[in-house]
Parts: sequence; structure tokens; C-alpha cells
Amino acid sequence: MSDWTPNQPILEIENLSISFFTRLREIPAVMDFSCRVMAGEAMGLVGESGCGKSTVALAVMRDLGVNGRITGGTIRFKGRDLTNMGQEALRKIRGSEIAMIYQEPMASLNPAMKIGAQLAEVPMIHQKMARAEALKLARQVVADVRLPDPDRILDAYPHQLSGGQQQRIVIAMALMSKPALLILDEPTTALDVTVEAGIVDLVGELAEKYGTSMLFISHNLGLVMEVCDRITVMYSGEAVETGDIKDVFDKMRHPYTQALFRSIPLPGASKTARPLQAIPGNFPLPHERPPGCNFGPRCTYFEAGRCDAREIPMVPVAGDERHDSRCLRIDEIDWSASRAAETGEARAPIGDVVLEMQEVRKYYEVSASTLFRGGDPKVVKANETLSFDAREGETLAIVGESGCGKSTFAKVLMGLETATGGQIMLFDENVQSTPIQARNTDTVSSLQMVFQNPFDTLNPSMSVGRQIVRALEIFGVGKNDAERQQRMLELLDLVKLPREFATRMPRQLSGGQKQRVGIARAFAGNAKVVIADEPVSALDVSVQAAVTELLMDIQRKNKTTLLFISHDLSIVRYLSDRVLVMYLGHVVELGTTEQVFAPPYHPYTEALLSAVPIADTRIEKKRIVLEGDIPSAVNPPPGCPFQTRCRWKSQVPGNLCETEVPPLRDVGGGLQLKCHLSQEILDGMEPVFTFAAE
Amino acid sequence: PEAHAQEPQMGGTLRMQMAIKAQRDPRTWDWSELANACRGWLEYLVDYQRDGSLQPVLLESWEASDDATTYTLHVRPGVTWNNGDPFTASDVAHNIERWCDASVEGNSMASRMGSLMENDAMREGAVEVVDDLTVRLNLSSPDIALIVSMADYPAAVVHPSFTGDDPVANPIGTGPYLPVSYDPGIGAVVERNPDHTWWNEGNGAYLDRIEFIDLGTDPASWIAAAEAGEIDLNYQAQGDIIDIFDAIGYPRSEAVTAATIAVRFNQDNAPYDNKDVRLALQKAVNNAIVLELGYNDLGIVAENHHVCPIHPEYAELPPIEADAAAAMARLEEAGHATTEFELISIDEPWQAETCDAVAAQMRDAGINITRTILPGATFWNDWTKYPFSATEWNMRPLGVQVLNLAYRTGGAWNETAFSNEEFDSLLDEANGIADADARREVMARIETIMQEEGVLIQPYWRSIFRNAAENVHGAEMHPTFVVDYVKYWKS
Amino acid sequence: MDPLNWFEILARMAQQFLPVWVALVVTYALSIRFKRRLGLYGKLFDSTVGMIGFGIVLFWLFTALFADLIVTHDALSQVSGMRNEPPGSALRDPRDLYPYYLLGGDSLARDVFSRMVMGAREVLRIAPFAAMISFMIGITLGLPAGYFGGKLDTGLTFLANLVLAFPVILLFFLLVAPEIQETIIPSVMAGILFLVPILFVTILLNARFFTQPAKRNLYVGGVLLVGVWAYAGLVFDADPVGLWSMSPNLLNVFVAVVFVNAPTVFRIVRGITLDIKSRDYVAAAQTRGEGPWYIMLWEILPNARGPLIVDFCLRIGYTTILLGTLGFFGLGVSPESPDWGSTINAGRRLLTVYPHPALVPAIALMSLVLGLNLLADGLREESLKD
Amino acid sequence: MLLFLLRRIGLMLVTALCLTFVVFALTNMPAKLETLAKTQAGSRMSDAEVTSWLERNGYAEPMLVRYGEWLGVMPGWVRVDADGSVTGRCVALRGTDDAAGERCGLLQGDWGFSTRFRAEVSDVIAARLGATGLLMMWVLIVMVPMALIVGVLAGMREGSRTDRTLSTFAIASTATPEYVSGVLFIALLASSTVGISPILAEWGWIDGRVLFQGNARSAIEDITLSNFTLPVLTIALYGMGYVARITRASMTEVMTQQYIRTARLKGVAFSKIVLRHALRNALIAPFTVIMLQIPWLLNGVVISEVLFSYPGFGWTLYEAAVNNDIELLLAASVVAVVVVLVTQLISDIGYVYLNPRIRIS
Ligand SMILES: Nc1ncnc2c1ncn2[C@@H]1O[C@H](COP(=O)(O)OP(=O)(O)OP(=O)(O)O)[C@@H](O)[C@H]1O
Ligand SMILES: Nc1ncnc2c1ncn2[C@@H]1O[C@H](COP(=O)(O)OP(=O)(O)OP(=O)(O)O)[C@@H](O)[C@H]1O
Ligand SMILES: [Mg+2]
Ligand SMILES: [Mg+2]
Repeated sequence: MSDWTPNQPILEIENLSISFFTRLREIPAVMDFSCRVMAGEAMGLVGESGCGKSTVALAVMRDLGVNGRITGGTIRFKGRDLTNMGQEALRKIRGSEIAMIYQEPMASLNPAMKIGAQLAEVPMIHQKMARAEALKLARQVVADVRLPDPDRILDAYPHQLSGGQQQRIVIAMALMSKPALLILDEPTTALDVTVEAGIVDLVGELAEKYGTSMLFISHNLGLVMEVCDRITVMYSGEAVETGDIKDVFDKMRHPYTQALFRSIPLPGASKTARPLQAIPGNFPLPHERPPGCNFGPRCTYFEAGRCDAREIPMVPVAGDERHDSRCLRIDEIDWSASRAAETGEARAPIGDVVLEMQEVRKYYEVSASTLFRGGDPKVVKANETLSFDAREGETLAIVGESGCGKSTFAKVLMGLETATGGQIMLFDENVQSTPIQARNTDTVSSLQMVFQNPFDTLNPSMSVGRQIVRALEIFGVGKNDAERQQRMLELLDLVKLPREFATRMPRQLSGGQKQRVGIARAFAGNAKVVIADEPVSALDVSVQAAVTELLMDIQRKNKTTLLFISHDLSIVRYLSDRVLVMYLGHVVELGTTEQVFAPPYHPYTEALLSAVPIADTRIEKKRIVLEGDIPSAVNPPPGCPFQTRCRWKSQVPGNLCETEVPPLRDVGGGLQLKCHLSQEILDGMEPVFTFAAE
Repeated sequence: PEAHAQEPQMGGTLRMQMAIKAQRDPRTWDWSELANACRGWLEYLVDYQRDGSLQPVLLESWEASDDATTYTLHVRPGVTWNNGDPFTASDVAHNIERWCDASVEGNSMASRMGSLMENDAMREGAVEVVDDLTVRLNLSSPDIALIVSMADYPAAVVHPSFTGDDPVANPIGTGPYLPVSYDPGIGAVVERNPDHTWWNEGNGAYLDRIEFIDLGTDPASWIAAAEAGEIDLNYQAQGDIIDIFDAIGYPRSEAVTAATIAVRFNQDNAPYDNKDVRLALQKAVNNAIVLELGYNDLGIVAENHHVCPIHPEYAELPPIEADAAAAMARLEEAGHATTEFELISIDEPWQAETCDAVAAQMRDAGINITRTILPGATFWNDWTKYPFSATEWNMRPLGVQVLNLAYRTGGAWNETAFSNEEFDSLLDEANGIADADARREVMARIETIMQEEGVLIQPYWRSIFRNAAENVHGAEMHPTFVVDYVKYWKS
Repeated sequence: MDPLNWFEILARMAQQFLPVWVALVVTYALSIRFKRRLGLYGKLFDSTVGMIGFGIVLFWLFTALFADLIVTHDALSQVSGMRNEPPGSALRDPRDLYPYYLLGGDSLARDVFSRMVMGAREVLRIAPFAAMISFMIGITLGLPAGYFGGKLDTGLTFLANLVLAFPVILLFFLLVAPEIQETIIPSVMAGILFLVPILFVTILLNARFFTQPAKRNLYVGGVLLVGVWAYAGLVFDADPVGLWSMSPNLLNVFVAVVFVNAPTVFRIVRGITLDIKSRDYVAAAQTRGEGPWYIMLWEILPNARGPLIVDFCLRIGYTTILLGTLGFFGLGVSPESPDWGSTINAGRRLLTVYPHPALVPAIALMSLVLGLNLLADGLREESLKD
Repeated sequence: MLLFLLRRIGLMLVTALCLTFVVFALTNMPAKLETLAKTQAGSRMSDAEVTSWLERNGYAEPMLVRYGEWLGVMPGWVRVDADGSVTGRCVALRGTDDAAGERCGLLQGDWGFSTRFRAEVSDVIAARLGATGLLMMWVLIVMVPMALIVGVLAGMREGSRTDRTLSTFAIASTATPEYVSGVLFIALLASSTVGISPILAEWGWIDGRVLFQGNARSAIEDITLSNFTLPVLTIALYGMGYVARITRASMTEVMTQQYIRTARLKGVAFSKIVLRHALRNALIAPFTVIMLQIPWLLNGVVISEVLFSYPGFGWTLYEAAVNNDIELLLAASVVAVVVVLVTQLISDIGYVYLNPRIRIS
């Protein structure tokens, strides 16, 4: 044992370099990375996808796989160097002193072992505890992570738990032997916002209770702000800025950090007033890094001959404690200067109603478990009486948690599914029961869709150009191949892609670029109405901004009606004109963006808003953690769909909520709510966000 | 030890590889294996010996008239059936009557009893029971082969009570053994019958038990069984298999036979109706090379007329010569230089190989020929109708016998569709000449006609072989595949 | 003349295979040079296993192609005095023939080496072709079954399972029997089976080009022309030019092999289709209003190619084994055919004394199947990597 | 569960019905019947004799009628000869004249009569299935553990030297069909002239002439190491490689799963990871494969039983096919269908029980 004392850093990474060795080349994933975590401290690690966050985490666990190797630097844990520790010694540390929590809870749990056994294993290995005792401990920890009925859970298999519960189990497992350091690698990305909020709270509390230090990895700045005391910003394999949360958020001293903040929608940003700013250019691949400052080529403050001359060291920021930045021009830049393009373009005028849905319902019949229980099919009520309209040039956002029926609605509208009931009027034409094959080309081409997963929207075995040309062919655009080719190139211009991309295969494109191709394809037939089903949720924040801006641009130019489906309220607030909030297939709230984001709220909207992590130190937020899980659409609760989780239910007299579905009613100014709460209570609601300082 | 070896030893179990097929009425037997399994209790009137002589069994003796139209059979006295009944002349008459019943499908004895028959049945007065031990046969036409035919395997003598299909189910016979089990495809077991006094007591029935093991048609598994010591002898080995058995300590015994393979043309089918084509194809084939390549040189070269040097009436003709160039020239002349010929054979290895060798010779001569090999089950469906195919012919003791069966105009087994008046009448004439030397003169002409007409390519007379462990005696290969296990013994 | 020793035998064989070596070297040199531009094929050259497998397969492929240059004797001719002679034996009277039987003679005095070489041609003529037809059928039925689902799927799956429930050997005995050959059954089945590829290509092109009728008519017309020509030749033996023909025997074997393989392919394709049809790009095609066949053939199929190519390689191997099985039961193709299955079966009887006639084709068959398996493994590994 | 079973059984019945009809149709084609007549009543019969034989034995009726007879939905054929003797399907099967005109088919429990073996089909099938059952049992006993061990060892550390060696072995074994491996085994182990037996015999290590027997006929009476090793090995080897590869694939996949990493980072030792965490998950896929392999092994069983002349089910199938033994073939196909579908059923149910993810939900 080394002579480590608790006032020394618990984890100290110095000049860490990590490479992956593939057949083609060495990929230097992390270069000269340093970071220090003190006892009881929570360190946040943020950065774009692929910048090496997970690699650092895994290096600490010494689990880089067969081809990964630490090529330089040291990792000291409690003063002991992990980089040259033997396997047996490592095994003793893993799980007992350092624990790690991953992104996907389901995949992290062994599907064939009971939860209890998986939890009990940890003390049984490290403390040589007896099984019964270990199980008792497990039960206690499970209770600690606030899971109801711990005995049942210990006896369950992972798949019997919901995603949120699984994630809690993973946390419990990490805490089983009270580790000194907990590494969390994007622990909530797979979860819904409301669940995420609960988990984040829990992590914070537990860390305090157990006195654990944390290394918290995320790309969500808001989340990091809520959980961590300190933050390290990574870019392309190196740390570019590190410091206390408040210091970094309020006085950022690296252009990359600044650019990152400008590309996320904060409350107050809006497409007309303060448009998002995407970071120009692309994230460099590890083996294609520029000389000198890695961020140089994308940096607005870049100075040729200086920034690209040599390696840039980390330098302390004057005036702050433990705040370093990797910028040469740290003292030259006017960090408080407002952004270049401060004024956005005027919003497009909103025209006539182009799309109207009345009482649209979509039920799926599913036969229950396929194998053993045959028999009566069950009905999934994916959409219940959706009514709304959308106008030309308008952006209508549809928000709600996973499984609430957003995609189903999109499919019904597109004609990929036929509605069970109700009417859909598209340009005064009833398309409700017309499947897509039966619609005429005009209707088809005027109603297009942008898909969620950029990696999935393009046929991997067809060149980009071909895919767009094919859409043109189908929509009957252009008389001959040459004309179509020309139009295709114009479309590439429209989505700001270089023309030579036409011959590329989708796998040669980055996610954002693919999404652009998807957009180009959607607009190939001059679509009038575009449904975007979570078009940016799989993209990095900076890319998200660029794609969002692109959509806005095109909308303005073409007066397109945009139906924007999302679960991310920040982005919805930023770009939409009107918002529709869905819960379990129901529209629970519908109104203009301002109305929806200000009281009165539907209780669900309120909870949803409060769950959104905001990366702005000035804003204070009300915490509302929803209890319980989202009910299943197969047997929705009677009465109001939200009644099982509603914190306002007691305010409604009688058992109205349990028995009757509330009507969608106008509560003033065109805001529609589906709630039994009386007007007074609604009027008395407090806003979720308040600006602290101002 | 020499003298010791000569003295048959009693007792023991003999295990023999032999196909065991579903049993049926003896007169319809078409495989010698069917007969062999039953030889322990079903005996014959006469036996054909390895040396070519006939030995009386249930008959004591017989006489034929000079013109071969009347036969007197003397029944062996003192023979009893194993159910206690005495064996008498009327039993003989009963069996002959059965043989003459052509209404039974597949009764091949009927074709041998033609001179005693009329309208698919026995002719009135053809068989006279003179007394308890004498039977007289009055033939409608001379038939020198009648008694020999009674040594053929379907001529097993059955008890008058035998009606059904299965001589194993109700094994009443005169012999010293009885069946214990009989499972087609698997095996059969016979054991000495302790409750029966055999007429020939002491001259056989040495073994206690004989087990026939059906190991299928794949000789590799016979060898495997021999290697494992599970069989004492095989039924018949062919080609290289013989050598292998030799090598693993099962020496061979050979029987020179008049068994052969007839690579015959069917003259009802073009282009084989053209004599030039037939002769050309014949000419392309060197029978000696076919014997070497197709049958390991285990036989004697034949001369395309289906009469064997071991037949008593064989007449020697000038040797035939193969000439590939002449053959092709003749074929060209006939206008069939590019015709594609197809030679069909059964999948039995030695036959297939022989045909392959024949085809290879023709191909060397520039003739366009393909081969088709059919599995046994299907081959026999149309064996008389294939345009150009090979048929195996078992040995018949007399030269005229096969000629009568296979080359006479309209004969049931005439697979060549050969029809030649002169040939038919010469054959009739030969059938009436009991003396072999006298018959030879007619035969010379018959053989010449066969050659001149190009009836078939008959490459060789095959010797047949059996391999047996050294302690098995009396089990030498028999030219007609007789497995007379009554005479076998083990040391 | 003295017989050759093993070293000389190997040297002489290597010499006979010269065209193969040249072709192999050229192929490998070119492929490795340009491997980055050759997609999945190029990636194959990153995997040792894949390269070895491909090398073996290619070896046999070139052997089949250049068989006429490689053989030392005619595969069917029998030379007196050479029965069961061991490898390296000299001919008694060579005249203008090659003076040695490099790998000995078989029980009919034919050259084992030449038969093995010609056997490669025989095997590679049937197996890949049969596998290909099986694939087309499996694809043509599997795509709609997976894509549309419902009754169609239930029906087709039932049929596929029906065939799969049939013991393969029983099926062969029933289908390849000479009695069946004489009926119209093989022709009818061939009529149906061979129709599928034509339909397949026609639909494929039509779905792609229906928006441009001129091009469509040209392509589809061309395909139909060639297709009907080949079809007439193969099924009815009525090709006026005589390019396409198939003996009834071969046809029968072919039909049986396809019949056995197609349901398995069907199942694979159906499974992949079920998976891929939930992808967004399929939905994107649907929202464009594409027809189902376009989506199946141009959106789904190309993306299923990875597993299909792998299975194709394995299936060629399996078909080779099946053909051998047919030979083993005496049901094989034409009797003198040097194809490996029948040769093994013929040679096996004498195996314990003359091992070479059976061992040579056995090793050839094993190596080809092994090569195909390794190739499939390499492809699978490489297609998963990216 | 019950409903599910009923549906499966229904499916099985329909499949068997369709299949037997196809078999029936193919075995009852005129040419095949002719073959049958000739194998039954003499190979060199004339056409007229064939026709009369077919007529006398009830083969002349329309095919559908006879299929009905076999199923037992139609009364069996009856024929009264001139001399008053009655023959008929049921007369032969039941052994009494009274049975004439009754139904005696599958529905009545009569499987018919085997023309090749001259015995009730049910007896033949029962005896042979028993023999094959023993063979299969030993094959599985040899094959499954070997395959699983090879697969798990290879898949445990993908790309390692052990993996490469074992995978190559597995691939080679699947590339060696039974008719090749069987033949090689015989040459190598069961010949007193070549292979290792002569050497061993010379050294006095074995009592007999050969190490193993190349013929398994004697195994019907008494299974010994010597007579059963080769057939078992021949079948097992071919299947083994396949199962091993599936196991390996499954194992490598499992080894890359997050939860394995979780376990590793929990500090679980490698051997424990393999045994406790990976194995169960990795075995789900091979289990299905092993079950589905059983009908697939039938192919190998036929080859191996014929090669080693072991009279089991495969051998019977071969004999029945070669001799066009119609009712035996039909029964064999029913058995095959049942085997295929039952193994499928077991595989489905087993999958569910092995995979807790499906079991509970
Ligand atoms: N096993 C590996 N082999 C080769 N390259 C790898 C490997 N693992 C990671 N890399 C590369 O290392 C770089 C850093 O990856 P890492 O997973 O640490 O990023 P990340 O910041 O965690 O991204 P994300 O937010 O997407 O999780 C990436 O460019 C990635 O392609
Ligand atoms: N084809 C289908 N058959 C049966 N149920 C379906 C089907 N498609 C969707 N569902 C069910 O309908 C409900 C709504 O699903 P939908 O995909 O519309 O949700 P979503 O809001 O888009 O969720 P996410 O944010 O996860 O994309 C879910 O409960 C889902 O399980
Ligand atoms: Mg990561
Ligand atoms: Mg969705």
C-alpha cells in the first residue's frame, strides 16, 4: 500500500496517451490527457462523440480490449499507478474500489442471472462474504437506490425491470462495495428525460451518502452541471479546458467550450432572436488531427502560423483556482464579446391550414406472447383521438416520452399505416384511409419524412446521388437523366453538401452528413409538409445545431410545414411555433411555444419541463421527479392517462381523474389542456424556470 | 494333418455372408440365394456337381430314350419328409405339375418344362406314375436338358401340402436342417433337425448351425466383417475384392463357369436393326482387353456366340479379331459415324466396369458412346427392351439351354429380338440330339450364325470366386452358386 | 521405365498445374494491389483465413477452367496394364501418351490425376449453378414472405418446412430414381424452378426502370430473350443453337439438389427481410411510394448480401457434399463421370489395398469444401468488421 | 401452453399428411409399381404377369383410393378368387377372412406390411428405431460435449491461437462428409492390412486383427467399443464441427457483451466469467442448433448405417427406398416428420426455458 492520504487526489491522470492498434494504422484515441479527481468530488467529462471520453474511462479500468494500449503517461489511483499493475491486483481493485456504470443498463446486466445473484457477487468476490450476507447487503443497497419491493427485485431477471429500474440496479451494483471512485459513462442517454431526472438526483445523493468520488462522462452539458462540481472539456483526444463548473460555464476560456455552448439551445435562445451556431467544419478523425491546436481548423480565432505551429500546453487561467485551458490566445480573445451573427432571420409568415387531423385513432392488435399463450389478441392504443391542424410555413412540435405514440402518428400521416378512426385532411383531400401505394404522386411527394436515425435512413448499398435521383425519378421530377442529375446536385447544394458527395456511399459520410442527404431526399419532390421524426436526437450537439438550422433555412425558403417530433424540450422550444404534448397516445397540451413553456401547465408538461437539464448556471429550476413508470399502452389506466403519476391529482375533487378522461379544453389564449384541474389552480401554477440573477 | 483334414468334423457354427431376400414359392425363385438358404430342408431330384456331372439325389437314377422324348425316373427309396411322410413317385409328379403351372407369375420352371406342357399347364399324360418309385415322362418334343433343368435352383422339391408363398414358414422337406430364423436383409439361421432321420445320414449335415448374414451389396462391408472375424466365408467375391480377401486370410476358391455377360443389341430398336452397325460395334471391341480391364482377367475370352468351351457341344471357330479402324469405317459406311450410342448396365460393379471397358474401347475407336447405369431395382423392369445394354447370364450346363432361352424367335427372355429361321430350326435339331459330339456339328453352324449376325458382344466367360477362412471345408465355389451347406464342415 | 518417386510426382504435378499457378499469382497480385477499392472482396485479403480459403477455392476454380491444359490423359480412357497401379507408375507402352500415371490408375486403369482434375470441372459446373438457382428461388420467395408476412408467409413457411421435414436421402431416392426420370415430373419441376431466375431478373429490372419505359423495355427484353432461350434449352432440350442443354439425368439431379437447398435459403432470406424491413431506409422508400418489389429487390436485398454471400459459399460446399452423397448411393450423375462423389464411392471398395483412387478425390473434395468454409468464415469476419 | 401444443400437433399432422401423400404418389407411379412387382414376384416377369400380379395384390385401384386405404378412411381392397379364397389388405394384415372389407389403415393403428422385410411395418420400424435410438444416443453423448467444449474454448478468446486451431479443426470436420470420414476411419482403424491396426497387432497391443470393427452388424445383439466406435464417430464428427462453430460464434458474441465487461470490471476472475456469466447465455443458441441437428443427422445416420451395415432406421429407409417398399417408406416418412417437428418443439420450448427473457414475459 502506498502512503495515500485522503487529501491527495483519489485519481490522478497525467499526460495519458492511448492508442488503438488496428491492421491499418495506429489510432491515437487519447493524447496527453491529464485530469485530477479529489476525494468526494464529482468530475464531469464532456465532449463530442468520439473525442475519447470512454477511452479514458476504460483506461482507468485498464480494460481497453485486445487492441488498445496505454502508450504514455500515468494513471494513479490513491497514489498507486494503475498503468503497470498486474491482472490479479487489478481484479482486486475493480468493482471494490473503482466501479463503473455504463450507458446501456439492459446490456450491462446478465440476462440469465437473477438480480440478487449479480449484486451479491461483488461482496462475495471482494470481501469473501457469505452468500446470505451478501444478499442481505444487496437488499439494503437496492432499497438505497429507491427501488420498491427489494425482495421481489432481487429475485427477478433483468428483463423484468423497466429501463429506469435496470439503471438503478446497475448503480446499486457499482455501490455494493462502497467504491472510492465511481465512473459513469453516459449513464442516462438511453433513458427518457423524466426517468433521467430521477437517476441523476439519485446519483448525486448516493455519492454524497457514500462519500464516493465520481468521474461523470456525458455529452449533455446540462446534466453535467446538475451532477458535477468540476468539469473537463475534451476535444479530439485531449482535455482543452478544465475547472469548476461555475468557472467554466460562466467564464469559459477555450474557443471550443464556447462554441459548444453556442450550439446548444438554452432557454432564451430562439430561432428568430438568437439562432444556434454550429461549429463549422468536421470533427477530425484521431489519425487526421491537424498540427498544433486540434481545434484550429474550426476555430474563429485561429491564427495561422501560431496556432498550428506546435503542441499547445494546458495553461492555468488567471484568477481562477484550478481552471486550465489549452489555448494559446487565452489572453487575447475577448471572451465576453457577443456572437457574430446575433440577429436571426425573420420568421416565415404562417399561411393557410394545410393539414388537419380530426379525432385520429390508431390501435394495433397484438397477439400476446407468441409461444405459450395464444388466444385473445390485445389492443395497443397507440394514438387516441388526436385532433389538431398545421399551417403553411409553420413548425409544429410534437413532444412526449418514448412510446407515447409519436412515431405511430407520423406513420399514420404518411400512410404507412392506416388509421383506425378519424380523419386526416391534407390540402382538402381526405387521406385517412389511403395507404401510400394508393396515393397519387403529388400527394406522396408533397408529404415527406425525415427519419430519426441517420445511420439507418440511407440505403447502405446505394450511392448518395443515386438515392436522391431515385426519389426524383419516382416523383416524376425532370424529363431525363441529365435533368435529374442536375437537380440532384442542386439539392446537395441546398443541404450544403459538396457536390462530390453524390458518388459517395453512405458509410463514407458522417451522421450529420447522412441526415442532410436524408433531408435533401425528402425535399426532392418539393415537399409541402415534412415530418421530422426525431431527426437530430442521434447526433452530436454541435451537429444537431447545424442540421436544425438547415431545416429551418429550408422551411423559410420553401414555406414548408414542419412537423417536428422530439423528446428534447430545449430544441422544441428553440424552433417550434406551436407545441403539442403527448402522453400515452393522448394530446395533453396544445398551444404556442410561449404558452406551453409558461404556466399554466398540464401536470405532465410541468414534470417534463422540470426534468430538462439546462446548461445555464443562471437558471433555477423546480425539481419535480415523477414517481412510477409510464403505463403500458396495452392496458392504459382508466380515466385520465396521467393520473397514475400526477402530483396534482389530489386537487381534483372526487375520483374524477380515475374515472373520466378529461376533455381537451381551451384555458385561454388558444392553449388547450386535457386536464380536470380547475381554472384557479391552473392559473396559480408557478413557472418551472426562473432566471436567478436577473 | 493332411489325412486329418480330409475327415469331415462334426459340429460347429458356420457364418456366411449372403443376401437374404424375402422368400417365396420356390418355382418363382429368381435368385440363387433364395434357394441356397432352403437347401437344408428342400432337396432336389438331381444335383449339378462342380465338375459338371449330374448326381442323383431324390432320384436314384433315370433313363432317357435316344431321341430324348421319353424319360423314366427312379425315385430313391427310403426317403422321408421331415413330417414323417414317405417320399414317393406321386410327390415327384406333384412337383412336376407345379413346375408346369405357367399361370403363376414368375414361375420360371415353366419355361424349362415346355415339352411337358400344354396351354400353360401340364399336358394330360405327360407324367405317368408307374409305381411308387417310378415316374415316366412323355415329352411332346425332344428335350435333352430336361433332367439338367431339374437341378436348377427353382426346382426344389416341396411337400404336397405346400401351398403358400413361404417355404420358411412351413419348412416341410426331406433335408437334415430346419430354419430357425429368417429376416430379409438381416440374416437367416438354420440348425440341424434333431427329430428327422435324413436318408443320406452320415454323408453330410456336419454343421450344427449355419448363420447367413446379409451385409448388403457393398463388398467393403463384407471385408470389414471378415476383418472383424464375423464371417467365415462370403457368398461370392468379384474383382479386386477377391485379392483383398486373400490378403486378409480368406483364400479363394474358383469355379470356371459358362456364366457370362451379354452386351447385346436389341434389334427392334434403331440403329441396332442395322446389322452393319452391330458388326461394327462388335469389331471395335477387343474381348481380351475387356476381360482384363473389366474383369481382372478372371475368366476366359468369349467369342460373341454364347456357347462356352466347357459346354459339351462347344465347337471351336476361327478366332475373332478386333479392328478399331475397320469398325469405324464400317460404321461410317452405315451412316452412323456420329450417332450417339448409349450403353446401359446395371449398377453391379463388375458389370458396370465391363461395360465401361467396352465403352472405352469403342470410344478409342472414335465411336460416340455414353454410359447409363441403372440400379438393380429398375434395371430389371425393362431388361429385354433396352436398345443396347448388358445382361448377366448365369451358367447353364448345356450350350443349347441359353440359346433356347434367349435367342429363339419370340422367346420370353429374348432380349436381342434376334429372329432367324435357320437358327431356330438348327436349334430344334440340336435339341433332339442327345449325344454331345453329334450335336457339335450343328452347333458349329449355330455359332457361326450368331457371329455373322452380330447378335451380341460377349467379351468373356467369367470365373466366379468365393473366399473362405482356412478352416472351412467343402465350401468351394460352385459354378451355379450352389451353397450346399449340407456338405460343408469346419475344422 | 522406373516409377517416379514422390518428389518427382509432386514436381510433375506442380508443372501440370502451371496455368493455375499463373492465374492465382495474377489474381492475388491484382487483388492485393487494389484491395481498398474492391469492397468486401478486397477486405477478404485482410483476413488470413479468408485468403487461404479463397486461395483453395480459386485453385479448384482455375483447375476446372484450365482442366484441358492440366490433364495428362483423357479422363475416360483406359490404358492396358494400369489397373490399380500406384502413383507415379509408368505406362507400359506410352506411344504418344504422357508416360506416367501421376497419381496412379483406378480399378478401370484410368488416370486418377486426370480424373481428379476433370472432376473439379464436373463439380464446379453443377454445385455453384445449383446453389445459385436455389438462391434465386429462396430469395424470390423469401423476400415477399418476410416483407408482406401474413397468410403468404404462413403458406410459404409451411411449404418450406414441409420440404425440410423430408429426409434428404428419401427425397433423393424418390426424385432421382430412373423411373421418375422418365415421367414428366423432372421437366415440370425444372420448368418451374428455372422460370424463377427469369422472373427474378425481369422483376428486378422492371422495378428499377419502370419510370423510364425505354430503358426498361430494352433491358427486360434482353433478359427475356436470353432467358427464354436458355429456358427452352435446359427444360425442353429445345435450344435451336444447342448451347444450352442438360441430360435428363443431370436435370433430375439438379432439380433434386435445388429442391433440397431452396427452403433453407428461403428461411434465411425471410429472416433477414424481417430484420431489414424495419429499417428507416425501407420506410423512406415506402414514403416515396415505391412498389413492394422495388423495396424488396433494391432496398432490402442488397443489404442482405453479406450473410447471403457467406451462406452461398457454404452452400456450394454443402451441394458438393450432397452430390457426393448421391454418388455414394449410386444415384449420381452419369456413371463414368469423374465427379468426386462417384469416384470416392467407386474407389472405396478397394480402399484397404489401393487407397489412392478414393483418397485423391476425397482429399480434393475435402479441400474444396474446406476452402469454401474458410472463405465463408473470412467473409463473415470481414463483413462484420468495418 | 396446451393450446400451443395442440396447434403444434395439428401442424405435425397436416405436415405428415402432405408428406406421406407426396411419398405415396411418388412410390406409386406405374414404373415404380412395376419395379415392386418384379422384386416381389420375380425379376424377369413379363408385362402381362406384372399387370396380373398388381391386380391380384390390390395395386390396380386408383391411387387416391389406395391412399385412403392406407390412411384407414377407405375399406381395404378385397378379392375373391374363382376358387372362393378371399384375399385382401385387411385379410393379410389381420390374418382372418372376416376382416375383408373393413378399414385397416393408419387410423386403425395398422401401419401396413413391409414387402421388403415380410413383416408388419410397425414391428420393423419399432425394432429399427430402437437400434437407431441407441446409435443416436451415443452420437449425442460423444458429439455434444465435444462440440461444446471445442466451441467454448475457441470462442472464449476470439482470435487466439487456441481459437484458430480449434476453429480450423471444427471447419475441417464439417468439410468431411460421412462417406469420406467413414471410409477413412475404416482404412485407418479397421483394416488388418493398412492403417494402424497391423502395427498395433504386431506390437501385441490388440488381441484381434483390427482395432475397431468396420462393420456394426453385431452391435444389434451386443454393443461393444469395438463394433460401435466407428459408426458413432463417423456421424458425430460431421455434426460436431457444425455445433462447435455455432457454439464458438455464440460464445464470441457473448464475450463481447456489455455484461461480460461488467462482470470483468466487477473483478470476477476470467474462469468464473466464462463459467458463470458467459456459458449459460452462450449455450442458448447451440441448444436450438443441437435439437435441429437431430433430424439433420438422419442423413449421416443413413450413410453411416449403410456403410457399417447397422440395421437401424437409416438403413431401413435405404432398403425401403431401394426396394420401393411403399408402406415402409410411408411409415418412415411419418417418423421423419414426427422427429423433425418434435425436435423443433423441444428446441422451441427448451429455448424458452433456457432464456429467462422469454420465459417470464
Ligand atoms: N477498439 C477500438 N479500436 C479502434 N479504435 C477505437 C476503439 N475504441 C475506440 N476507438 C476510437 O477511439 C476514439 C475515441 O473513442 P471513445 O469511445 O472513447 O469516444 P467517446 O468520446 O466515448 O464517444 P461517444 O460519445 O460516442 O461514446 C474514436 O475515434 C474511436 O473510433
Ligand atoms: N406495429 C406495431 N404493432 C404493435 N404495437 C405498436 C406497433 N408500433 C408501435 N406500437 C406501440 O405503440 C406505442 C407507440 O409507439 P411509437 O413508436 O409511436 O412511440 P414513440 O412515441 O415514437 O416512441 P419513441 O420516442 O421511442 O420513438 C408503443 O407502445 C408501441 O409499443
Ligand atoms: Mg463513449
Ligand atoms: Mg418514435
